[in-house]
Amino acid sequence: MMPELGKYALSVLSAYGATALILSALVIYVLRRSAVAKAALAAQESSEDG
Amino acid sequence: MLLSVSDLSVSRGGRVLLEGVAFDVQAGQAILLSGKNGIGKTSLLRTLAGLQQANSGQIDVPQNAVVYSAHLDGIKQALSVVENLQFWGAVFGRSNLDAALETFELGDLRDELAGALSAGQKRRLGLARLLMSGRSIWLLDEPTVSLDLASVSRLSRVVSGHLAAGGAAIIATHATLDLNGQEITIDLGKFATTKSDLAASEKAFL
Amino acid sequence: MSALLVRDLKLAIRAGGGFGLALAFFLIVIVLVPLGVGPEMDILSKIASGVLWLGALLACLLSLDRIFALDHEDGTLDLLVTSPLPLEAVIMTKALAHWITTGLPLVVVAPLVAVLLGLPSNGYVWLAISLLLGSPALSLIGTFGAALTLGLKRGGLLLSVLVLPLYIPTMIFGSEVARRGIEGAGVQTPLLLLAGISFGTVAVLPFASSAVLRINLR
Amino acid sequence: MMSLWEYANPVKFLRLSSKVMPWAWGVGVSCLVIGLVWGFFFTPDDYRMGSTVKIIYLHVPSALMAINAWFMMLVASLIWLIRRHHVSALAAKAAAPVGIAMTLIALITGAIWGQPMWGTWWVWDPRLTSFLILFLFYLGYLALWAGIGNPDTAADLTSILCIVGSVFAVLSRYAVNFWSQGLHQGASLSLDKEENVADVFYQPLLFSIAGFVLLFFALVLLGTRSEIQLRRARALSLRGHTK
Repeated sequence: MMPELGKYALSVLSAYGATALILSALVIYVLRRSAVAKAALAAQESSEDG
Repeated sequence: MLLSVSDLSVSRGGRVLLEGVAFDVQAGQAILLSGKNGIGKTSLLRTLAGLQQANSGQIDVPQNAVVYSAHLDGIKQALSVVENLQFWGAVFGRSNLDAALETFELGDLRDELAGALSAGQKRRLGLARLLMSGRSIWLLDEPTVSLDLASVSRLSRVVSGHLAAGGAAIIATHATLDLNGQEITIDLGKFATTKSDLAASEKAFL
Repeated sequence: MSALLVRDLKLAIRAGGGFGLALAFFLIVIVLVPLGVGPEMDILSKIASGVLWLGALLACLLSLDRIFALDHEDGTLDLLVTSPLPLEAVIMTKALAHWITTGLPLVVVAPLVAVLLGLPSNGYVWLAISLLLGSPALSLIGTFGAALTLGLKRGGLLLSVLVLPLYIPTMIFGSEVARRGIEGAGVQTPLLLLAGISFGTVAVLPFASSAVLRINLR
Repeated sequence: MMSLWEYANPVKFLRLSSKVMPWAWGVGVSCLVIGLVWGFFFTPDDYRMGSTVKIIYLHVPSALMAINAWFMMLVASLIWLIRRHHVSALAAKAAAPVGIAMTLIALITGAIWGQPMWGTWWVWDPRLTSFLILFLFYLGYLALWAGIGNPDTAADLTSILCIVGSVFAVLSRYAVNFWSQGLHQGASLSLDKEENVADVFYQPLLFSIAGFVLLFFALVLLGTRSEIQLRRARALSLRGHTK
């Protein structure tokens, strides 16, 4: 299943690995920021009706 | 009629402080703005001076008619009294240096470094700058701060002189200034917003 | 405006004005390079023009965040904005004052200090010319950065992070003029581009800076 | 018909963007997966570059997005300064982290890709250097956003910085080309692959580009929503306190 990467295997895999790392860090950052924003808004809106 | 304000609303930090502010200023007249701290006196003066955009409303004032004097006097400590005044004279294209020095009794301090002056003397130097500007409408923000009684009465005399010469003044102050009847006191309390109104830019998010 | 220029120059020269600081910094940076890179003259002379340009650039940067801060702290800036002087002219004058107190002296001092790095003989004149043509851009871009970071807590550091990337074209063309001057190659292209950037910034940046100042003083 | 500017109203934008979000994520991720899996597993090696050609599916899309993200921020900044639409200012703020991540990916994959040819992990090749410079511009932009408290002032100043910065970014791009000629060794391996990409590599590349674009769109959409929600919370607290 794994394609024969030859002598450049390390380069190709490290490129894909680094990209996966950065992309997941980015997605986590954006998701966490969204959660914080939702929580802040919910807190304000609940104290608003409270 | 030198300056007229109609239906002006002033905001600070996203919140509207004053609303529906309206008054006119005739030549020879002074407006004393009173009201508790933080009600918006400084914000109103800064809006009139053009440093800050009004939330809404209208200010009719001729071009280059206003001179603004804030809490901080804009004095360079490393320059002498004369050099400070000469600079502002050059900026406003005026040269009545001696008149300003003499009015505020700074004559004997003329070559003193501004840094060496007392708070009261610095204040007088800051106010002397107004005379150098030759502008008709004075906007004064708490001018009597750190002035002793003698200086306050001198300030009153100077402002009265300015009014008599056809000028006008809008002064935010807690002290009572005797401008021999030329002054009208406006309590900003009646313009203060009771309900918590937000500036336009913040309201977009509600 | 001339009154403002005279005042700024007077303030810079007077005690605590910090007139000589940028030059002292420049000298120190240049002295540090051989201590870091090693004393071999053939290496030093190869990197001399680039290092001298970098040192001049950092020296300009150093003296920038005081350009508005002093006037902001004592209220002069508010009064200047409400004075008859157009704000763009105030900014141009401030940049000119910075250029006279920092840019010009560097044009004179850099060739002298270049001896420490063994700059090849025909490089001196080109180094001076490139600095002369490039330093106005350094002052104006720096003034723009100083306006952006007016009144911010960590303004000085933020100023460097904002301004240094904007310095890249000027530095590349400036040190290229010096390097080609040394090799005797044609300096015309980088020289024209360097001058072009400088004149472009002189013409346009004061407007951006005054818009920024008005926003910051709101 | 709801004109485009209707979406500029933050609250309306929140409602509408919630409908678009699932599609953006769904289609984006699937395109990305298809592109990468197809490119990684089902394409032959290149006769010159061997298997490192597979890095093309990361480097080209990320490089594309790094530049277009800044361009999008420039347009959003102009819209904010001219039309005072909060959504565009906040969209620019949300796009910056995604842009800087894409620049980083482009840098790293570019360096790794060139490594076998150059024998070292970094070479001051004009294209890689201009991405490094773009990275610095992103840093400055994000630093300015973080440095200013008042949101409206921050939006104004970062917009002006973005406009001025764009001019200098273009100047730097040209200067870097000029500077590398100066080194008298031509750009050894120029990394713009579009022209000589054989057909078999091209289809998966299209998929992964589509994947990256939609991923960027989804992340910016989510980011903008968060910024609007934070601003709404701030406005509510401003109003709340004065009651």
